[in-house]
Amino acid sequence: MDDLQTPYAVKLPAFEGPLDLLLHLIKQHEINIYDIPISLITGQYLEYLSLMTSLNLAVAGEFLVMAATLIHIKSRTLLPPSETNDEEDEEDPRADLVMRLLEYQRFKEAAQGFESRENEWREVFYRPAPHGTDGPTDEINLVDMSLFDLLEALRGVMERAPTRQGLEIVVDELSVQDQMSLILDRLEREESITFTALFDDDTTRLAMIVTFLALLELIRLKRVRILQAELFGAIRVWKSTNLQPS
Amino acid sequence: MEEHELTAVIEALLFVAGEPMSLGRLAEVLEGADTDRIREALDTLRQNYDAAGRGLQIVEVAGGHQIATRSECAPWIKTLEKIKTATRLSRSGLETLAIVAYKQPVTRGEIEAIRGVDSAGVLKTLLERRIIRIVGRREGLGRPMLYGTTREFLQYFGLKDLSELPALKEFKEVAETLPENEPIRETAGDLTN
Amino acid sequence: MEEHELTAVIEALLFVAGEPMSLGRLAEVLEGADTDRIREALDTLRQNYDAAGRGLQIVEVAGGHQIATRSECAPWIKTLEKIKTATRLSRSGLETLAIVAYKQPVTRGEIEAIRGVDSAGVLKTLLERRIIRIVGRREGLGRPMLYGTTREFLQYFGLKDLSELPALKEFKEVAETLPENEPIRETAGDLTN
Repeated sequence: MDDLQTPYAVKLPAFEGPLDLLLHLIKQHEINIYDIPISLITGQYLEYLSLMTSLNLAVAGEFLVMAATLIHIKSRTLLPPSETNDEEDEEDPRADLVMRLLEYQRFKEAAQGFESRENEWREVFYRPAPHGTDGPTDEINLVDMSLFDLLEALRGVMERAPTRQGLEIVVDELSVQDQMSLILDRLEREESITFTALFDDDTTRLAMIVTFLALLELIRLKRVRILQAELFGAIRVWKSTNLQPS
Repeated sequence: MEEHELTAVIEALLFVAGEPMSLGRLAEVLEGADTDRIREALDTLRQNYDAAGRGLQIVEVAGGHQIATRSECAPWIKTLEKIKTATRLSRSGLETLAIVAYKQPVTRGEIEAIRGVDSAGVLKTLLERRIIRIVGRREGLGRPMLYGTTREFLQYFGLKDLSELPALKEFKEVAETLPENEPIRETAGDLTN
Repeated sequence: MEEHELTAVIEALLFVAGEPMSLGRLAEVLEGADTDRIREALDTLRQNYDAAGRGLQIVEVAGGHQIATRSECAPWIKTLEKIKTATRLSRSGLETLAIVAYKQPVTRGEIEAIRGVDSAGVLKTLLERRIIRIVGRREGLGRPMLYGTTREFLQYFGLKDLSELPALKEFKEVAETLPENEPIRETAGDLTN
């Protein structure tokens, strides 16, 4: 019964990508990688893609791009030799592909080497935690700290604070406008401020200048008035409305 | 299993377990090896560890057996721990550092608003490690201190300057799991202006 | 300190460290003990650990020395339920890692050019497992992020340092090997295959 339900089993090896598939085909047909019979390989490649499609497997875009590349190379091999070009200048249309295959192949082989090392060292355990366990550890060595850790940490903290809006940084610019509203703000709470007290919060010369400009602006707009009760006495800043009740 | 093999396996088990292993537990792991033989192997192991020039010993605690350091070595172990803690950063430390790095100059209040927890201790640690520094004070009410990163910070991460910090949106290329409306919009480059 | 005392202290330090201890770090903890003497003591220790009936060994990984179990004991260690064996790296993971290891510092674009497939997801997994890390940015257009391997990488594969990586197989340039005077073009007949 089982045989009837599965009339044939298609063994479809998984490939890491089009290059991997091509290497497989090359090996399967015992082809010299430096002299690929392009039409044979193109045919085999397209056959594999249609097999994938018939099995409803998603064919990744990269496989289609490679199919187009193969067809293009094949078409170039069919063209008669160009007579205008020098024979020497003419490049084998397969050269690029062969280089890519060779380059990919050496890393594929290196990966196999890594795999056997992995198997060997997976049998070795350290204390307190065996090496290479998944998941972040609670503490991180400063030497091993990477930008990825920093970004991960930022992402984590931002995700945990989703509702807190207005996290944008207030750019530390000293604007006269801001200083003006700060002064008016203070005058809401205090009836009057001494001239010198206005500058209490200013740490830099620039800040003091901005405060002074803000004060001048407020006077010009008649929003505040400054009074000196006696000669050499304290200069006080009043809100205009306090002096001129409407 | 030969006696010396049994001893070897028990040694390895005590080493990785990191907690006292009782005879029963050992027998369980060794799939029914005879308890008497396990006891003998443990004795052999203990004797081996009692030889001169050993920094470790097999102690019997809390109903089990465990590998522990010898007390004579304690002063050096303490030194090591000190060095290790000085070079380690907790997860909260890393989080706080990330906020400082990307939002600098930033106040403690702003950091705490993001993290949702008190961050005075973490900031102190980061300051002591010289990864962050006080870069000034914010104008306005309370004039809170502003934190920023140091040159050491750049060195740790192999960065030439802050503009080299990858922005969260670039990170998105790598980690495509980020939510769409990321609250942080500025790139690090903007912050250095 | 006597030689056997030094050996003992080093053994205790390697036991508590839980990470590879470099000669430099050992010297730091041992407050200026001569590096040659430390090296000798380490050799003595290693020989002691190589005696029959030992379940532990001193391995040299990631630029340091560390106590580890012998692989023969692995089957029993794996039965301790709290011991998690690391998930194996996938084929794509190993492939990508190989490219990062040999070509570092390398950009995602370069990796994808070699593999011929999108590699963002694989890179993220490798980053999360701390086997690779972002090491900086490449100068030039787009300033893409550069990837490199970590200390965990060395530890995971039992490598002392990157120079221990086996040499990457070289291949001959295509131009040199292509049959010089043979017709490259195939006949139309071949196309019916």
